[in-house]
Amino acid sequence: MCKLTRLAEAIAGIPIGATLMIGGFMGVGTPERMIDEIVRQGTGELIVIANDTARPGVGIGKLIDARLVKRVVASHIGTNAETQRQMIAGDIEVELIPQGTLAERIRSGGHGLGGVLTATGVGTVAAAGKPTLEIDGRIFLVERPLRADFALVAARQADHLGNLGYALTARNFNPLMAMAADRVLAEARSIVPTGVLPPDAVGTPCVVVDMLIAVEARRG
Amino acid sequence: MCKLTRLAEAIAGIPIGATLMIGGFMGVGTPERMIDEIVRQGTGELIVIANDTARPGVGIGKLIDARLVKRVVASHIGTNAETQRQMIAGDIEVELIPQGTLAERIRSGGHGLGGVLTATGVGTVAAAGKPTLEIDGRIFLVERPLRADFALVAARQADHLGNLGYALTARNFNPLMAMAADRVLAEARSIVPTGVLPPDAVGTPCVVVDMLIAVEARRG
Amino acid sequence: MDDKNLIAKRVACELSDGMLVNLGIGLPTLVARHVPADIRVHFQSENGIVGMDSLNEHGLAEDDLSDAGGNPISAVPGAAAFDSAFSFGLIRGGHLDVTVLGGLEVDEAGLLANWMVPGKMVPGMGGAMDLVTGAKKVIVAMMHTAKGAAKIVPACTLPLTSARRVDLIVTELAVIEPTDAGLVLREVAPGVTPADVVAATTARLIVPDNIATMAV
Amino acid sequence: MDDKNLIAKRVACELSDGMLVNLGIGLPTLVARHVPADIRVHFQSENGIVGMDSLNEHGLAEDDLSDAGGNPISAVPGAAAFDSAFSFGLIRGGHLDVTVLGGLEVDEAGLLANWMVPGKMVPGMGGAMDLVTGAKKVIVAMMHTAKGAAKIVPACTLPLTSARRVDLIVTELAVIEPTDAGLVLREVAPGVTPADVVAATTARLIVPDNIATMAV
Repeated sequence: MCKLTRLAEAIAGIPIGATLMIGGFMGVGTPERMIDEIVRQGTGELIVIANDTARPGVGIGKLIDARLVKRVVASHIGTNAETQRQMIAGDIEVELIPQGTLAERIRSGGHGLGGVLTATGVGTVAAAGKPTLEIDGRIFLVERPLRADFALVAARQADHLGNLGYALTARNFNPLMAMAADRVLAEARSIVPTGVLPPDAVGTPCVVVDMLIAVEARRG
Repeated sequence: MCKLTRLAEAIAGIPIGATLMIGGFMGVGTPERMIDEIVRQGTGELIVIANDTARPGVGIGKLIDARLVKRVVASHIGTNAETQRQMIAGDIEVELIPQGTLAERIRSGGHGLGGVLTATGVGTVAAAGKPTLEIDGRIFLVERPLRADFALVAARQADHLGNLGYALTARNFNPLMAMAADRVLAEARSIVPTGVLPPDAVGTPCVVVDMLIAVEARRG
Repeated sequence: MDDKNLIAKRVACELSDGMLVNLGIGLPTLVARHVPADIRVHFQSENGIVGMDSLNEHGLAEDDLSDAGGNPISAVPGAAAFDSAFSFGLIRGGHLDVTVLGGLEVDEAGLLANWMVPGKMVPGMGGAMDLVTGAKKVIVAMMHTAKGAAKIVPACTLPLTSARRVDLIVTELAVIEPTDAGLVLREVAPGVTPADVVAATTARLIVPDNIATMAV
Repeated sequence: MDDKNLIAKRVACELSDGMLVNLGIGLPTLVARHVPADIRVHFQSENGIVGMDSLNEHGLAEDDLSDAGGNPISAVPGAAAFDSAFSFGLIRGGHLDVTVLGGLEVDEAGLLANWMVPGKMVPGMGGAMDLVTGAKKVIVAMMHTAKGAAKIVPACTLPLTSARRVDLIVTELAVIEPTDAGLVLREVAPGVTPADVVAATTARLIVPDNIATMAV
């Protein structure tokens, strides 16, 4: 089963209005090629679940610049004045979630758990409308699992089967999101033959990856 | 802060009746040197949280053989007839937990979550006495976090700071347990200078490891 | 072909290219031998690997690589290793296409009991409860009877593994599909009649007019 | 020494050998410069690393290694990288010894507001809510006032970061400890009197007889 897909074809499969999880943290570990192609194809009204919207012109910021996003679910948008501008203008809806809760809600969606019990946010506006549970005398919020139609993830290396290996802080939300979407699209800086990536270096096993974006030839 | 500790001294710090999480799966990835030393010191009435009790003479089975365990919390004991014998004789108490729930309860204890919401066990004897929560029309058990006084973990490699790197299926419960105990004792097949283990190969960061068992000299 | 390999071969027909599959210990492990050569199936061992393979050469056993029974295994190129929480995330999160497990009893509601016999055998559920609750497709692969006693029964007398109905039961006599209406006899083994299957089964079986012969 | 480095140097006195420490962006990052040479502190960046270091040489920036602000960093030998769920497991699970954060307001109950100004600035809480709720010790490092207005106030007017009381407030004027009884003035900066601190604070301050001078 070959998962290798041309960039344009992979992105063409994303409908207008789709919910996307996009890996990366301030543009580090973000699937830039897929984002550029979404901008090129102009797929709009997207719901984006991501840690942040980076900065204008960087990573997810490019989707914001192109006005392709109608709703953002993130832990912060403070580094992107354009996101804030569109939010204040009422053009984009923003839901803010504490970063650890966001990570755990995505993990929960990908791991088949009913949600997350966290003390983070108790007694703050982040608790508004959320059920709580008392366990051993301590109050926890019941935070729901998050899933998406598509996860767009970036890896340092992939192998021909679609196993993904991450590097340093470019890992961040990528392996969590790769578990939590109906379709998982991965791009990697390099694609190596199967067997080159040792089993302990695989951060996302190939079985959850649906499409691996083909590398453009540089030679010849 | 040097964490290197002689085996006998590290184990001498475990009091009678302590609750221990012990890594490994059927003896694979189990800290054998620490187990042998507990047997030598005869530290008894232990509560052991582990996936299984392996087989007589193997891994955690050695603690069972030596009658040092009063209570086992595990996902199965079917491979160890001695555990079953002691259980039937009323000498050892056994609590059985579905393997995925056990893993997640330990993770929850180590990650500061209030517990786990899982559908596993609903409608079975594993649900007895446990609260449930309905989320989106589906019933989940509320499973409590697990923690221990000590975690005894085994790694393939450690570095001088106490960072741990695991290999293949010897990983199993080790990195989860290393987060979920008041004191974490680690043994490794080899201890390498700091910097030899690359950041992406560290499964447990040194900051959660309290003691690293010294390697016995083989030369000289 | 012996009974157990017949069962395994029939189960293998349910697998297709790219699937993630978990085989329980005992009979289900035989399924790996019967996977058609033209498809690639990824076998998970719940102790922490996708891409497990059997170890056929002596002298290559590695202390840190084993199956869920603790026995040495090999790994295919492209295997991936991970901890127990992630392993059950694959199982619970809907990423596991097929789990094949043994059974002590399956009942008319399609419910499985396979982890304990009160007062006799209390091995523990291991990963079975997560596997049956979480896998996309649950196949029970077992001998049709145990010492002459039916294992496909009106209602399980043993503690259940899950409240989730299994998807297929494959025995040396038949292929049976649990449905909303009850247990439907889909196929019989070569040389076996529907009446033979009904006679070896205490559960009510729905016997359609057209019953195929197992393609094994 | 400028005000901000004075604050950072005083905060650094709270650190000891082997601690895991998370520094918020802005002023708190200065703390790393003032760690005594004879101790080793492990700095976490919540985007996924323990063992972060500042990158002081041009030409060594690596695309896949950054701090929580997205800026290139370096890593010390013995650093460890991990995903965001694990990173917040360290924070939420009680493994983080100290978090140092900036503040917009701290009140008499020791509660912190530092993530939004309704109608004006809605950057999002990022990791702040997890950090304040989960860290063993929470230190607020901030200028005592903002454009002349007190930041240590009777009750926060801005949305809270957590219901958990912070452990220490360090400003360019004073070190203040929130306690059950209220905010206690522990130290004043060199050349600053308790009366100066009280004058710059709208919260009620408990002023003991013996107040030390910051050892900076």
